[in-house]
Amino acid sequence: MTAIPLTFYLGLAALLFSIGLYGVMTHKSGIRMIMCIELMLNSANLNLVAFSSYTDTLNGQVFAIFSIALAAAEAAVGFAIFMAIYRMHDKINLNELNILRW
Amino acid sequence: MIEIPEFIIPLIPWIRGVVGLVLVGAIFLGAMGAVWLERKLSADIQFRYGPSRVGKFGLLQLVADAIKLFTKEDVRPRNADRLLFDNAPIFMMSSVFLMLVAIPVGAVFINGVQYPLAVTEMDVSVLYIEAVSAISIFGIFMIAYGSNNKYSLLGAFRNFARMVGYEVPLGITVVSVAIMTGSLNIVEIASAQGLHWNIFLQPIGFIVFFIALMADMGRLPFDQNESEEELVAGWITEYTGMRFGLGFFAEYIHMILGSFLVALLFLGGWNVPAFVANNPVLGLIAPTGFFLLKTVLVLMTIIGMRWAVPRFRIDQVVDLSWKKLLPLSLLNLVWAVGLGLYLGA
Amino acid sequence: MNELMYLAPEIVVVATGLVILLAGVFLSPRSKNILGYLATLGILAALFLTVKSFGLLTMEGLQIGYSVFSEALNIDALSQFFKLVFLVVALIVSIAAIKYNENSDHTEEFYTLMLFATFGMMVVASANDLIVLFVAFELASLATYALAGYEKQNPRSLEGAMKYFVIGSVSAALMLFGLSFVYGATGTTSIPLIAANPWLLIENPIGLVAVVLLIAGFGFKMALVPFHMWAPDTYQGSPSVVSALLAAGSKKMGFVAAFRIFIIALAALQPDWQFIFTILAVATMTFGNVVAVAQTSVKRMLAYSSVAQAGYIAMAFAVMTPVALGGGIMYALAHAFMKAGAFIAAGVVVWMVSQEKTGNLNVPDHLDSFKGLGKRMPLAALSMTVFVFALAGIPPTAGFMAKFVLFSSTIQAGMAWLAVIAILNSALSLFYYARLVGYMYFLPPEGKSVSVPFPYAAALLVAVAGVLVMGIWPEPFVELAMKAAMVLV
Amino acid sequence: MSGIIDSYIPVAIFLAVGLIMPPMTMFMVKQLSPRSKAASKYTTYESGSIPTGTARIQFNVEYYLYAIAFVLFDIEVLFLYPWATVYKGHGITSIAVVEMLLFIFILLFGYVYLWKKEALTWVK
Amino acid sequence: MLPVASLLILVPLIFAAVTFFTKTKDQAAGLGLIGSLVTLGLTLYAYLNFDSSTAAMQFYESIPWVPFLGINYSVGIDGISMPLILLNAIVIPLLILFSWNEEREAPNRFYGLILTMQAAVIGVFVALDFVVFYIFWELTLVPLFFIVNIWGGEKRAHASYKFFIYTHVASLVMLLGIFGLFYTALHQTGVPTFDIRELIAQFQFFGSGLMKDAIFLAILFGFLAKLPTFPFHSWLPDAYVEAPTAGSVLFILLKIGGYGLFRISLPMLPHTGNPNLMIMMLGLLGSFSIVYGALLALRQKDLKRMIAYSSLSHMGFVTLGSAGLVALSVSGAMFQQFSHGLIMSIMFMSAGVIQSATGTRIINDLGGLARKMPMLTVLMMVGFMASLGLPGLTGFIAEFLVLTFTFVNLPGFVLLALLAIVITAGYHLWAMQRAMFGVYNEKLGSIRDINTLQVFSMGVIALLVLYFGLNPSPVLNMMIKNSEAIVSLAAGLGV
Repeated sequence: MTAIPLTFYLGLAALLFSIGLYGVMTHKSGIRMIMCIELMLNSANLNLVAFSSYTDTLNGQVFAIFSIALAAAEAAVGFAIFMAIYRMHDKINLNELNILRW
Repeated sequence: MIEIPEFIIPLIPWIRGVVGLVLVGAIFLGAMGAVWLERKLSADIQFRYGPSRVGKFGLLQLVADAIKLFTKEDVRPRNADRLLFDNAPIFMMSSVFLMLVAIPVGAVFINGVQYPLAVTEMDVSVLYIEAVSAISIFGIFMIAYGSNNKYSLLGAFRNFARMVGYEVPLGITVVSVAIMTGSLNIVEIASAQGLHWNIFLQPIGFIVFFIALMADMGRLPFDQNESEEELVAGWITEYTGMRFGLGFFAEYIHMILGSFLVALLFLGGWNVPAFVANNPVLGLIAPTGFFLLKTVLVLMTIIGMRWAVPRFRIDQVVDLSWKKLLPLSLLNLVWAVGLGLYLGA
Repeated sequence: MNELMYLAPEIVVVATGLVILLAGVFLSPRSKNILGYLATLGILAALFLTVKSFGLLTMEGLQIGYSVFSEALNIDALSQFFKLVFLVVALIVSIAAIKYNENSDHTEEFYTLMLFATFGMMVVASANDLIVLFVAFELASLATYALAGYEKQNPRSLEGAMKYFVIGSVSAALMLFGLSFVYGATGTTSIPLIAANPWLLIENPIGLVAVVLLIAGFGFKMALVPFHMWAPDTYQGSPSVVSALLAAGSKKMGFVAAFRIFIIALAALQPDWQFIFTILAVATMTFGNVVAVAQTSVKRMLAYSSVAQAGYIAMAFAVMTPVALGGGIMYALAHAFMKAGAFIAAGVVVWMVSQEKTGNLNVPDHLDSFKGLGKRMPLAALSMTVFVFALAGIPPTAGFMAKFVLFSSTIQAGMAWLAVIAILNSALSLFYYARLVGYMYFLPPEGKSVSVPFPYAAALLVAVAGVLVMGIWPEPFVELAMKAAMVLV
Repeated sequence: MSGIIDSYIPVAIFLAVGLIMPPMTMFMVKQLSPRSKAASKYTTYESGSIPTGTARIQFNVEYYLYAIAFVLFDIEVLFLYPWATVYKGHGITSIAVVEMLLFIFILLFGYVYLWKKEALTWVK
Repeated sequence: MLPVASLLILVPLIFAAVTFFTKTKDQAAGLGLIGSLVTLGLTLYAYLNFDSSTAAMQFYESIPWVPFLGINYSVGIDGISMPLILLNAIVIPLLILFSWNEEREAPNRFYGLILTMQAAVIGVFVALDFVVFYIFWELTLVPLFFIVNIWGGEKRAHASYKFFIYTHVASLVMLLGIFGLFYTALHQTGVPTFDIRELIAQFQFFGSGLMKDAIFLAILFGFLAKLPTFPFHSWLPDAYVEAPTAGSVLFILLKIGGYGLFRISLPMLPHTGNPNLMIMMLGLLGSFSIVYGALLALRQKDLKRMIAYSSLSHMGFVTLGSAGLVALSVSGAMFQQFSHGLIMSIMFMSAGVIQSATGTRIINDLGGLARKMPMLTVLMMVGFMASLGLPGLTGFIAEFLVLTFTFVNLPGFVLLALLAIVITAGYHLWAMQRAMFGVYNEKLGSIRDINTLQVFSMGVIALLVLYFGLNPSPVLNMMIKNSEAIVSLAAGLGV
């Protein structure tokens, strides 16, 4: 087996990251936003694991495990917030929420 | 030793993979056998005859069933989501296949050296098996949602609530077992047990694992997702013919693989006393045979449970997992840690 | 066990949090009030331990730091100073929240989250490893997301929390992505080791990518200008005690993390990030002050002012002399007192409005609610006056001393133009601060006079005392800040 | 590196088979099975009565709470896996034990909290 | 020896703090009075122990404050500050007496702020460290801001914000200058210090002339804006006019701009890159202020506004006298500060009384007040005459010294300023004549003369105006040594 070049991983991660970022900026649904954020975090994990493999160090994988845990916790908090909003407004479209503005 | 030609070495994994597909056939046959076994055993428990017309002891009943499934019309409800409805079996089957690839089905001893009969060996196979076994829930949910049927969706929700409840104790008990060996490789865990089966070292862990596994497989008393009496057939209500057959089959294979896991993790796997293993003839047959025997016993226990315990209500199921099994599994973990310290010292 | 001694403040904080969490579910709703006192005690103990730990840092007159837990954490002057900042904020918030949570069912959640957030910030302050830094950063962020939406029935609180969450998570992702590049370029996550191999970063183009991503990531938390959008909404929407924690505490966490990452780890790329930070600092202070002028909601005004203040602190990155860094670090402490106090004072007014059900209930912190506050709640008005004048940099307050050190060092470094911009901004800020004071003292009151409840009063007094002590006797603080700055250079 | 990849080649083969098998089976069924068209056959099954409304119903909030609890606890288990492999034979047993017990201990706080808050009770 | 300099700050501050907590008006005013009298006592103690024969610093105290930055709490009194402290200490108790009978809301704050103001102003006068100096400098803003805004006239908000922001910006610019001074000195010597005298001494060794000019101008800007001098004066009329009477008087006592000029700018001036240019600029600004203020005062209809502009005009003499750089012209400028404080106090007090009695300040609406308010008229006459420079009163001494001795160096500007003398006399007499004499305007209804306390307080000031007009030496003697020191410095460099 020939090894897959590092740049492939980085390119994939960058692509996923960009998709996630694009999604966060364009989507108005809270759930989709959370999914996009997860995508961004996971693309970073991909980066970390790829680097870990190519630099022959383990830190990256440890980092990835921690960040997976944090991503889960983040999603939990995010869902809680969105649920609370949903109960109040019956909607989670962010562009319809605009009480606060200057 | 047989000399392996140089050019073959890079191809070995491919060969293993392709040859391993034979295993698929064997397991399929095993699953059919399990279906037969279940029907027969259930009948025996209830003092019925069970399948008896087709072939000796009704052994050909399954062939008949298969022919029926293949020739039944495939009906897709009008309101179903076509994409999900059609592709859901892929998820269920893939899950099964992916589990299968990592589970050893025995081992042969040549000159006292152990060669596990696994398609592939990986360092983290326990983790891997848990991960891919969870894929099937996607299939279940896709079926339920795609069917656009209220029973299906309710069944899937229940399935989901149950799964999330039992994955955690399952995982923790697996970890408790893994720390005894210091490895996540299921082959190592199985072979390292020797004659100190984990069931003796961690009885609580075994009970938790067994219950959680039953729940994970959706076997009675944990089949709230199907619960024929209230939800018709739960998540699979709208599936007919072979489509139903695939889902049904996947569940049965799941059950067999679960039995393998019990035997591997807690019942000492294929370990036999050294003099047996070192015997050139017995070493080839005995470990695998012993292992399969244990598996079948576990399988029969699982099947027998169906008639011994009534189905739980969903809230009871959830309570059982969160309020009993989870603390018990943590307790077992602490126990395992202490045991490890004691044995290690 | 020696290692645990150095971490005593953190352990106390987190243990208090856990105890409160459990105590809360076993206590009857009526007796939950003691949780607030418990939290306050825990924070005081941690504060005491932190102050005591300064003694450990000097041995035979030499400045020393300790690395504990396999070099994952660093106990040095910088970390201890910022722990002081976070604990001070936590103390003020915790005291004030005793009243805020008086009849709440969720007291234990509030305090636990607050203490966990504080714990996260404290660990960020001493993080010596990217993993630890990121995990602690997220711990604090997650707790504050939940706190921002603490008022589940209040659409403003939820909206603020949601914006904070979304943008905060994106920033976390950016940060993680950036950190992954740093790791990739150097092959290690240990900050000193990264710093030890500067050429790896310089030669590798992904170093620059990492800088950009990290500035964006930390910029969100620090609320620097293009990344500040969440701050006004969240600070306005959240309960005032939470706003105080966010503006005074969580923002500093962004700074200390940036100090560790940029100045220590990415020192090799200084020219790159220094330039970016200079631009951001100028934009931040100018934008924050200009927009603050137009606000009618006091909390929103304070939020923009907080944005502006972040710009001042960010000057430390732009100047990068030891004195400037010390000034920035000292400003962090001063700002903690001032901003936490100001938000608590705003919170007192919100409380008053909600008690009387008069005035603009939709925007309880509207400027109109402050009319005649000097007569209605003399203590709150006086403290608010002290805070806003301190924010404007009027002597003899903490704000003046901190600005004094920071701005003067800017001139020393030959960046007089930056100092001029900062000073002009400071003058501009006086306009909206003075307007607030005007509302409090020069307009007739629109209601009865109210006495400030004890916990609020105590919190305000702590903050006022901090502001004045730092203004009148700045010596120990300057010294500590300079010691902390020595860690960085 | 290549060892890891090698051990996953059979996985890829099996996955491919798993992906292909169901569609192939269904294709065979299509060829073999009879066809008849009746409108009522394609209605959703609802115990014989005419189906009403959509089945895409709202999630019960209870499921959500469980999902969150599951995700969090499962992630905690994630940390146990790597620990399990180093627990034995890496010469750091005492630290590994103390820290993981501490971890579980802290986890228990959250667990007890959830229990007391009745987040783990199905019907409130 | 008492640590007078510190006590002079502390005593009013402590009394102010206590006053804030009093409940009734009498308590507040009484406590304020006691506080200011104690301060007066301390000042007199300092005055009696003051050695006029030296330019050195007396009552010097110094405690390290922030050693890291070389900040010390150092205070002291010399001939520049003593008269101004004296002025403050004398006028504040009289001011409190003067306003004793006025009804106002929140008297505790009113008197507390007055005392805070006194402490801040004295703090500026005694400070010998730039940081201490700046802190008190900024602190003076706060009480005035409140006084104007709470008890001021109709447009008080506008006036107070304008004043606050305007002078705050000026102070910030000054702060920049101070930073420049500090860091350049630090660069030169390696020893951080904020000591005013030390830094001024270091100033001459700075390398670049441009740098010196920039620092000098930045600091000077702060002083000129506070003084105020012609182009930077726009906050003055609004603030003076909208302030309540006591506030206006406090503004008048706020002599910190001029003080800074003598204490800091003049010693620095000879070492700037182009001292002659600086002198020309100061002279120009001074004489221009004199003329400009006088002209504007002439066309005011509002009595108080007229007085405000006249104040601007008079402060021009301070600038002009400083620019003269002759011992006696500088002394004259200092004396002008002292005298101006006294005179303007009377004038603003009169304007305040007239407004409260008649309800208007428009000169044309008044008339013949002398019949109804004879006492006021007498005292006011003293003030007005002193203001227009009648010999025998303090105003004359100051202006005479400034004009005569500045002529030595800057004849052109003096001639310009002389023009203003005529105008000054004109508007003073014109206002006096129309407001106080002539036919009584019956629309004003029945009005009463000023009360005893007001007579007393204004009377004492008027007597002092008279006394120092006849015998300026007690004050002038204190100044002369310091003026000589300043001038000799300049002369030594051939400026």
